[in-house]
Amino acid sequence: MIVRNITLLVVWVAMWGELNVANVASGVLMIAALSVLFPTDDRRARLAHRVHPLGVLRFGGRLFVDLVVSSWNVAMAVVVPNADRIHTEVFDVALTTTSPLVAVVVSNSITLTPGTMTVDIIETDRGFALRVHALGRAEPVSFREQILELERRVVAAATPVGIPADGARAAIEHNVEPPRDGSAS
Amino acid sequence: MSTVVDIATAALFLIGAALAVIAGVGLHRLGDTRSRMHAATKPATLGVLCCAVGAALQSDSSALVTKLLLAMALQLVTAPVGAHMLARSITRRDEQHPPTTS
Amino acid sequence: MIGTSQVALALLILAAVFTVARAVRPSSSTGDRAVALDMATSVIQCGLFVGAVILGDGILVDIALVLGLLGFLTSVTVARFLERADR
Amino acid sequence: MTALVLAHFVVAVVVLAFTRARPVIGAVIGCVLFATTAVTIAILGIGVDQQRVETWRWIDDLGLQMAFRLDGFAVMMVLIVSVIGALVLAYSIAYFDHDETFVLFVGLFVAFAGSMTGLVLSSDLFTMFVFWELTSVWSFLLIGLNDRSAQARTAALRALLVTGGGGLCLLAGVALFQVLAGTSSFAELAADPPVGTTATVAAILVLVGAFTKSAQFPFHFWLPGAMAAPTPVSAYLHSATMVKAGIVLMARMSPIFGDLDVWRWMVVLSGGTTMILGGVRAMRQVDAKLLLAFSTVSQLGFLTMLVGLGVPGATYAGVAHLVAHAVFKAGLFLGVGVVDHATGTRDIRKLNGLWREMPMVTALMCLAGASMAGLIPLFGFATKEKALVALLDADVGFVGWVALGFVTVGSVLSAAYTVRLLRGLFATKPTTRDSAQEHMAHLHHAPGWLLVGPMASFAVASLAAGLAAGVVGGWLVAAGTSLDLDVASKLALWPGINTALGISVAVVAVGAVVGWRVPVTEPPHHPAVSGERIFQRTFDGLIEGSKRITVVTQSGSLLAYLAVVMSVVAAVLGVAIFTDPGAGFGELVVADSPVQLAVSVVAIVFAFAVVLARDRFVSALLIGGVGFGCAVIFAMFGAPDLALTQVLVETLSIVVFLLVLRQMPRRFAADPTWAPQAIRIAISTAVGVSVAAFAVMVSGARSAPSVGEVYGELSLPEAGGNNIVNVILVDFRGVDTLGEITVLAVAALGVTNLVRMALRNRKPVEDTDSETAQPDRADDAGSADRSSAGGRRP
Amino acid sequence: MSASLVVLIAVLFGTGTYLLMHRTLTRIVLGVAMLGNGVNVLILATGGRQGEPPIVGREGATDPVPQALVLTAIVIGFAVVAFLLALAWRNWTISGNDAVEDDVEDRLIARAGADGERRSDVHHHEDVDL
Amino acid sequence: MNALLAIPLAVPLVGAAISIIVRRLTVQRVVSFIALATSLAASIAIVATVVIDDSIAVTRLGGWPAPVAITLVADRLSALLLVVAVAMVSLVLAFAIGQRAADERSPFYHPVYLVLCAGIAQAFLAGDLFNLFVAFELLLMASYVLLTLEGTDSQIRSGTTYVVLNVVESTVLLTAIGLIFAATGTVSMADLPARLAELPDGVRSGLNLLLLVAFGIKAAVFPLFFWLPDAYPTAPSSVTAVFAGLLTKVGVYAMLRTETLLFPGGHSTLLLWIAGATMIIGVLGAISHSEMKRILSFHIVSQIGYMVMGIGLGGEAALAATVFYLLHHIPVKTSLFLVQGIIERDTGSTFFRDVGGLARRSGPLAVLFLLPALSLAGLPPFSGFLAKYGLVRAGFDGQSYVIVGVALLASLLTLVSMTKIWTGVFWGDVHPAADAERRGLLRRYPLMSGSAVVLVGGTLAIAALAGPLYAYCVGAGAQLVDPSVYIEAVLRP
Amino acid sequence: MSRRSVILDEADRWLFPVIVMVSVYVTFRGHNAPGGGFAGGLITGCAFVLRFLAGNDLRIRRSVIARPDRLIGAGMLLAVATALSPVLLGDSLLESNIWKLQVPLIGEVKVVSSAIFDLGVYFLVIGVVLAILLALGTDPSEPVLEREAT
Ligand code: NA
Ligand code: NA
Repeated sequence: MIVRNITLLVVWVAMWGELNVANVASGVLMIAALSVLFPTDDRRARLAHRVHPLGVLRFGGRLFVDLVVSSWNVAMAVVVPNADRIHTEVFDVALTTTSPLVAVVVSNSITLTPGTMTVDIIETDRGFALRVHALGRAEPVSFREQILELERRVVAAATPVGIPADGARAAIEHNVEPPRDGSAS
Repeated sequence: MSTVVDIATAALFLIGAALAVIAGVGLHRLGDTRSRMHAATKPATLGVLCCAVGAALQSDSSALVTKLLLAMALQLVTAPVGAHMLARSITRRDEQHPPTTS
Repeated sequence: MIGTSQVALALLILAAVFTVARAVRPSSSTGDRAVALDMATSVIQCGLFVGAVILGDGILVDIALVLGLLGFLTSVTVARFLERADR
Repeated sequence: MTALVLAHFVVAVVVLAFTRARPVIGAVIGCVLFATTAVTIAILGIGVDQQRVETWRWIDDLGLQMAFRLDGFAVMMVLIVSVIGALVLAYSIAYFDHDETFVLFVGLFVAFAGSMTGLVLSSDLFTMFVFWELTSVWSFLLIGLNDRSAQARTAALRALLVTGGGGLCLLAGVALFQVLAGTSSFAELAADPPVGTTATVAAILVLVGAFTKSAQFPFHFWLPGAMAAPTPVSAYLHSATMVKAGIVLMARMSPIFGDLDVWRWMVVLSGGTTMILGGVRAMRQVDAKLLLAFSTVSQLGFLTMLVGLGVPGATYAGVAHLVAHAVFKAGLFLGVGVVDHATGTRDIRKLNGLWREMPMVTALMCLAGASMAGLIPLFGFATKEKALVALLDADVGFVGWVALGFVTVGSVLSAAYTVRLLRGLFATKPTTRDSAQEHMAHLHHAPGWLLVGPMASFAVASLAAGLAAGVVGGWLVAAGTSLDLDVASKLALWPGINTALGISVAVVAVGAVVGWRVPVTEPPHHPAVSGERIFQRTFDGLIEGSKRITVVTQSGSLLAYLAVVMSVVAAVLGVAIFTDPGAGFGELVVADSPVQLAVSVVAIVFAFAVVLARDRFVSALLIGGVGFGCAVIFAMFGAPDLALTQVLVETLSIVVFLLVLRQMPRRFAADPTWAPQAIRIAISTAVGVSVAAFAVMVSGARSAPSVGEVYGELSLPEAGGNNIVNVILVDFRGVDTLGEITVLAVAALGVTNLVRMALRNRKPVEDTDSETAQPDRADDAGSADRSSAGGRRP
Repeated sequence: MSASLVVLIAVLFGTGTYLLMHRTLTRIVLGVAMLGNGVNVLILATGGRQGEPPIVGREGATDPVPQALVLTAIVIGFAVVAFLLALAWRNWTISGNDAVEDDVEDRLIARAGADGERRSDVHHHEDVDL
Repeated sequence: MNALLAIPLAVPLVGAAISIIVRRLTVQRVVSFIALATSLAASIAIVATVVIDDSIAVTRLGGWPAPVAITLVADRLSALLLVVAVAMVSLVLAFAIGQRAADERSPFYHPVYLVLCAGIAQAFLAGDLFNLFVAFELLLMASYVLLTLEGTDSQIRSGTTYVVLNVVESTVLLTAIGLIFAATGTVSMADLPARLAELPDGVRSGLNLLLLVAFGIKAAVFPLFFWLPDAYPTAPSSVTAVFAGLLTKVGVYAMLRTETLLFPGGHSTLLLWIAGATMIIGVLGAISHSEMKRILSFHIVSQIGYMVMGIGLGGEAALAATVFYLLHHIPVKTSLFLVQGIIERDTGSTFFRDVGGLARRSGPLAVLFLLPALSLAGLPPFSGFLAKYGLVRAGFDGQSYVIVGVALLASLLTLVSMTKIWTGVFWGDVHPAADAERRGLLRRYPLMSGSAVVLVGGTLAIAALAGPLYAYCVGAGAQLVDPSVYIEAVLRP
Repeated sequence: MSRRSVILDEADRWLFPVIVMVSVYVTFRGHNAPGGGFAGGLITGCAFVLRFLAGNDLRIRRSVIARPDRLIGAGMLLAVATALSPVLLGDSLLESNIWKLQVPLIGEVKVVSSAIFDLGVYFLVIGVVLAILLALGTDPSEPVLEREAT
C-alpha cells in the first residue's frame, strides 16, 4: 500500500507540476479519500513488495534499451521483411514468481521487448505461465531463459515478501482469508 | 545550448514520426493480426516517448516537464495492457475456432 | 525547428494514413481495426506533442496525457467483447 | 329573459342529477318551468311599450355579445316553444312510461327548450348562432336516445353533420358581418345594411345555414331520418320548434336582404322544390310518422318561401302559418304517437278501420289534418289564404309568380297527403291480399288521458284559432311589426270571394282526389337519387378516402418519415441557396492547415467506411475513428476543451456501443428494400451538399462582431477564470450547462429504467417480492447491490 | 472558411442521413452519432476562425462561444446515443432483433384501406453470423 | 423579479434531484407536489406582474449585462403559457397518481416528470435561442423516458420512432441555431432581430426555413407530423395527456416567437399552406381510425394547423386569436386524454370494438367527454368556438378566405371524428366483456376523475371568462406584433 | 479458462486511482485551462469502465452514493443549489461569487462559486457513466430474450 500511495502522491504532484505544501497536502487528502471510497479490500492487497530503487532504475534502463531494440527489429521486419523476420511462433513460459504484480510487470515488459508479446497469462497451481507470441525466429531454450532473466530483474526491483505462493493464489481465487504469516505493508 | 536542444528535439521528433510511419506500414506488411500488433505496440510507443521527450526539451516550465514525464510513464504502463488484452482475445478465439481459411 | 516539426507532422500524417487504411480495409478483422484505432491514439499523441511545440501551447499536452491514459480502454473493450461476440 | 334561459339549463342539470329514480317528477318540474316561462314572457312582452333588452358583453375585442330582445315575434316564438313544450312533455310522461331513457329525455328536452328560447329571443346574429348550434347538439343526443339502434345513431349523426355544416356557413356569415359592419346585431345591420359582393356572400352563407336547419332542399334529407327519435322528440324538435329556427333566422334577415335577387331566387327555388319534393315523398310513405316528416319538409318549404321573400304581406302570412303549422303538426305527431302506442305500429298498411276503435282520436286527428289541408274554418285555411293573397299581391316580378306556382302545386300535395294520412290511419280499406290480414294491427289498450289530452289541445287550438282568425291575426301584427314589417291586412276567417279563394278551393278538391286515389298499400318507394343516399355516399367516401390518404401520409414506417423529413431539410436549404448564394463561396480556402486537410480526409474516409461496414462491432469502431478525427480538428482549431471532451465522449461511446452490440449478431441483416438505394443516396447527397453549401453561404454573411469578445473581456476580472470556454459553461451560460447535465441525468435514468423493466419481465417471481413491493422502492441499497455486486463480468 | 471542413461537413451530414434511413436501429444510432459530429464541426467551422485557444491573455484567440455551444451539444449527443442504444438493447431483448418495425395500427389501416394492394407486413430477422 | 422567473425552472429541478436520491414514493409525491405548487404560485405571480406592470418581465441570469447573459423573459404570451402548462402538469400528476400505474412502477417517474416540467417552463421563458434548444432537449429527453417508462413492446416500437424523429429534429434545430450564430455572432433573441435584418435575403430565408422545419417537426405540422400519431397512443394516458397538451404547443410557441420576433413577415403564405394541409390531413387521419387515443392524437395535428394559421395570418388580431387558441387547446386536449385514461383504466382498451355504451354506464363521464369534445370541434359556447371564431374573423379581416374555408371544413370534419368516438365508445351496446353492472365509474377513480373534472371545469371557465382572457391575449398579440417592446425590455441596461 | 485477466486486475489496481486523480486535476483546473467538471467526470467514468472491464466491483463504499442514481441526484442537487442560492439572497440565478480564503501554509486560495457548480457536474457525470455501465453491463450470458425470434 505504501508503495502505491507514494506512487500516487508522486503522480499527483507531477501533474500539478510543482512541489509545494498545497499540492502535497491536497495529494494526501486525495489519496486518503480514494482509500476510503475505494478500499482495495481484495486479499491481494496484503501482498507486499519491497522496492529497491536501484533495481528499479536498472530495470527501467534495460526496458528502454529493449524497447529501442525491439522497435528496430520490427522496423526491419517491416521495411526489409524476410522469412525469418516475419516468422511467428507461440511459446508457453512458466514463471517462478507467485506475485501477480511481478507477473504483470514481466508480461508488460515482454510486450515491449524485442520480438515478443504476451498474449495470455495463465494461472496454474504452481504460479503464472505466460503465453508469448514471438515475431522472428527464436530458439525455445534461450527464449525461455531470456524471459526468466527478465523476471529476475523485476524481482530485483520489487521483491515480493512474506506470502507463500499457494496461499496467495488461493486467496485470490477463492476469496478466503490467507494465512497470516507475513507482514502486510 | 539552445541550438543543441533544438537539434535534439528535431531529431527526436523525426525519429518519433518515422517510428510511427514504420508502425503504420507494419500494420499492412505483417502477416497476421498478432504480428501487426508488434508493430502497433513497440515502435508506436517508442515514437510517443520520443515526441514527448522532444517536447519536454523545448518546454520552459518544470510543470510541463513533469507532466510530460507522467505522460510517458502512463504510456509505458497502458500501451502493453491494451495490446495484451487484444492479443489474448485473438489467441483465445483462434484456439476455440481455428481459422479455416487464409 | 518549426520546419522540422512540420516535417515530423507530415510524417505523422503519413502514419495516420496507413493506420486509417488498416482500419477501413475491408479485409481487416475486427482485431486489426482495434489495433489500428489503438495505434491511431498513439499517432495523435505524437501529433499533440509536436503540435505543442509548434503552437507553443502546453494545453495540448494535457490532452495527450489523457489520451495516453485512456486510449487503451477502447482496445480492452473490444478485446473483452470480441471473444463472446464471435462465439 | 337571460334568467329564464339559464333556468332551463339549471333545471336540466337538476333533472339529470336528482330525478333518476323518479323521472316523472323531473317531467313535472319541466312542465312547470315551461308554464312559468310562457306566463312570464307574456307578462313581460305583451302590450308593453318598451321592449325589454338584455345584453351581456362576452368578448369585447371580437364584438361578441349575448343580446336578447323581447319583441312581438320573440314573444310569439317563446310562447310556441314553451306551450308546445309543456304539452309535449306532459304527453311524454305517458309515452315513455317506464323507459330507462326517460330521465335523459326530460333533461335533454328541457335543455333544448332553453336553447330554443334563447335562440328566438336573440337580437344578435351571433347570439342566435350560439343557441343555434346548441339546439343541433341536443337534437343529436335526442335522436340518438335509443343509442342501441344503428338506425338511430346514423340518423342522429346525419342530422348533426348537416345542421353543423350549415352552422359553419352561418358562422362564416356572422364573422363576415362582424368584419364588414362591425356588428352582428339585427337592428344595427338593418339600420345600416352592408353592401357589396362580400355582404351578399355573407347573406348567402347565412341563408344556407338557415336552409340546413329548416331542412330545405338540398339539405332536406336529414329530417325524415330524424324520425328515428321518439315521437315527442319528433313532434317538438323536428316539427314544431327546432326546424323553425331557420325560418326565424330568415324572418329576421329577409327584411334586410330580401330585396337581393340572389336571396329571393334561392329562397323561392329551394323552398319551392322542398315543398313539392316533400309533398311527393309524403305520398309514397306508409309509415305515418315518416309521412308526417315529409309533410313537415313540404310545409317548411312553404314557410321558407313566405318568410324569405322579403315581401311584408308574405312574411306576415309566413309568421301566421308558422304558428298554424306548429300547432297542427304537433297535434298530428302526437296523434300518430297515440296510435303507435295503442296498436304497436304506425304502418298504414297494417291499420284498418281504426276509427271504430278510437273515434275520439280520429276526430281530433281530422281536425288537425283539416288545418294542414287548409280547410275552412281551421286556422290553416286562414294562414294559407293569407299567403296566397300576399303572393298574388307581391310586386316582385317573375320570382313572385314562380313562388305562387310552387305554393299552388304544393298545396294540392298538402291536401293529398293529409287525406292519405287520415285514410291510412283510420279508414276501413279494402284489403287486397289475404296474407296482409293476419298482420293487421289492433288496439292493444286504450290511450290514457295524458296521451290524448295534449293532442286534443292542439287539435282544438287549430279550430279555435281558425274561428278566431281575426283576433289571432291581430295578436300576430305585433310579431310582424317587430320584424320591421308594414302589415297592411290582417288574417281573416272569411276573406271574401277572390282569386285566392278560388285557388284554395281547387287545390283542396284536386288534392283530396289525389290523396284518395293513391293506394296506401304500396311498399315505400326509395328514389334512385336522394339526398340521403348522396349524403351516405359522401360520408362513406369520406371515411374511405380518409383511410386512403392516411395510408399515404401515415405509413407507420420510420424510414419513410425520415426520408420525408430529410428531403424537406434539403429542399428548404436548396431554395435558400438558389435564392441568393451570397459571398461565402468566394472566401473559401482549401484548408486552414495541411493537418486539417489530412485529418478531414481521414474523418471522411472513416465516415464512408461506417456506411460500408457490414459488421456491428466494426461500424462502432469506425465511428469512433470519425470522432477522434473530429477531436483532432477541434484541437487544431483552437478548441482544446472540445478536443478533450470529444476524446472522452468518443471513448465512452465506443464502450457503450460495444456493451450493447456484443449481444447482437455481428453482421447487419440485409436491409429490406424500402426504396431504391438510389433514392436513399439522392436524399443523403442532397442533405449533405445543401447543408454544407448553406454553411458556406452563412459563414460569409457575418456582419457584426461575436458576443464572444465580451465574454473574453469579462472572464477573468468578473468571473475569475482564465479559460473563457469553461467560464462560459459554468457562469455566463451556466443555465445551459444545468440543462445539459440534467439531460444527461435523465438519459441515465432512462437507460437504467429500460434495463430494470427488462429484468423485471425476465424474473417475474423475484420481481413480486422485491421490485414492486413498497419497501424495496425505499432507500435500501438492495437493488443496487443485486445489480452491481459480483456479477458484473463482461 | 476552410473547404476541407466544408467537405467534411457535407460527408458527415450525407452519411449520417444515409445511415438514418435504415431499418436496423444500430445503423440509425450510427447515423445519429454521425450527424452529431457533423453539427459540431459545422458550428465550430462556421462560428469563427481558427486561432489560439480562448484563454485569457492569448492573442488571436478563436471565438469561445461556438466552443461552448458545441460542448453542450456533445454532451447532449452522448446522452441521446446512450439512450438510443438502450432502446436498441431493449428492442433486442423483446424481439430478438433491432429492426424498427412499422406501426401496427397504421398498417392495419393500410390493409383496410387498400386490401391486397400492398404487401403484408414483412418481419425482418437478422441472419446470425458464425 | 429575479427569483420569480427562476423558480419555475429551478425548483422542479431541485425536486427532481431530491426524488432521484430518495425513492420512497410518499416522499417523491410530496416533493413533486411542493415543487409544482411553488412553480404554479410563481407562474401566477409572473402573470400578475406582467399584467399589473403592463411590461415584460426579464431576468438576466448570473447578473451579467443583457447580451452576455442568458435572459429569462416573460411577456404576456410566455407568462400565460407558463401558468397553463404548470397547472396542466400539476393536474395530470394528480391524475397519474390516481391511475396507480406510472409512479408506482418506476421510481424514476417523478424526477423525470419534474424535469419535463422544468424543460417546458424553460422553453417558454428562454430569451436565448440556444437556451431554448437546451430546454427542448430537456423536455425531449424527459419525454423519451416517460414514453418508454414501462418498456413494453409497443412502447419501445413507437418510442423508437418518436425518439429518432425528435433527435433528427434536435439536429436540425441545432444546425439552425449554430448557423444563426455563424451569421450574426449572437444567440440572444433580443440581440438577434437587428443583426438578422442585415443579412442577405437568401441567408435569412434559409435560416428561417430551417428553424421552421425544426419547430414544425416538434409542433407536428404537415408534412412533418407523422411521429405524433404513432407515438402518443402507446404511452400511459397520464403521459400522453401531458404530451398532447403541451409538447407540440412548445413547438408552436417557438414558431410563434421566432416568426414574430426574429423573422417578422417571412413566409406567411407558406405557413398558410402548411396550416391548411395540417388541418385537413390531420383530421382525415382522425376520421380513418377506430381507436380513441389515435383519433385524439390525430386531432392534435389538425388543431396545430389552426395555430399555424394564426401565425401565418400575422397581425395583432390573428396572433391574439392564436394565443387564445393555445390557451384553450392545452386544457381541452389534456382533459380529453384524461377521460380516455379513465376509460382505459376501467375497460382496458379504447378500441371501438372493445368498448361501447359508456354513456349508459356513466352519464357524468359522458358529459366529461362531451364538453371538451364539443369545444375541440369548435361548437359554441365553448372555448374552442371562441378561439376558432377569433381566427376566422382575423382571416376575414386579412381577406384570406381560402384558409378560413379550409379551417371551417376541418372543423366540420373534426365534428365527424368526435361523433365517431361518441358513437363508438359512448353509444351502442355495452361490450359483452365489460361489466355492464359496474356503474359509478367516476366514483371508483376519485383522483383521476377529480383532476378531469377540475380540468373540464377550467375549460368552461375559459369560455365564461373569455372577455378578460381575450383582452389579455390581445395584449399578447400586440406585444408580438411589435418586437421592439421585447427587445427594449431585454436589452435595457 | 478464466475470463478474468491478471493484467487487467493489476492495471485496475494501479491505474484506477491514477485516473481518478487525473480527473480531479482536470476538474479543478478547468476554470483556467481545458477541463472542468464534465471532462473530469468522464475521466472518472473511464476509470469505472476499466474497473468494469476487469470484472471488478463497481461499488463506491459509502452508502450515500452507493447507487449511481444517488450520485446523479447529489451532483444535480449540488449544481442546482449552487445556481439557486443567490436567488435566496435576492440576486439572480447563477450569480457567481468569488471568495478569497487564507489557508495556513498554503496562502491565499481563490474559491469561485461556479467551481462548486462544476463539482456538481463532476459528480453527476460520474453517476451517469456508472448508471449506464451498470445497466447495459448486464451479463449477456444470462439470456434476456423475452420471446425467441421466430
Ligand atoms: Na402502436
Ligand atoms: Na363500440
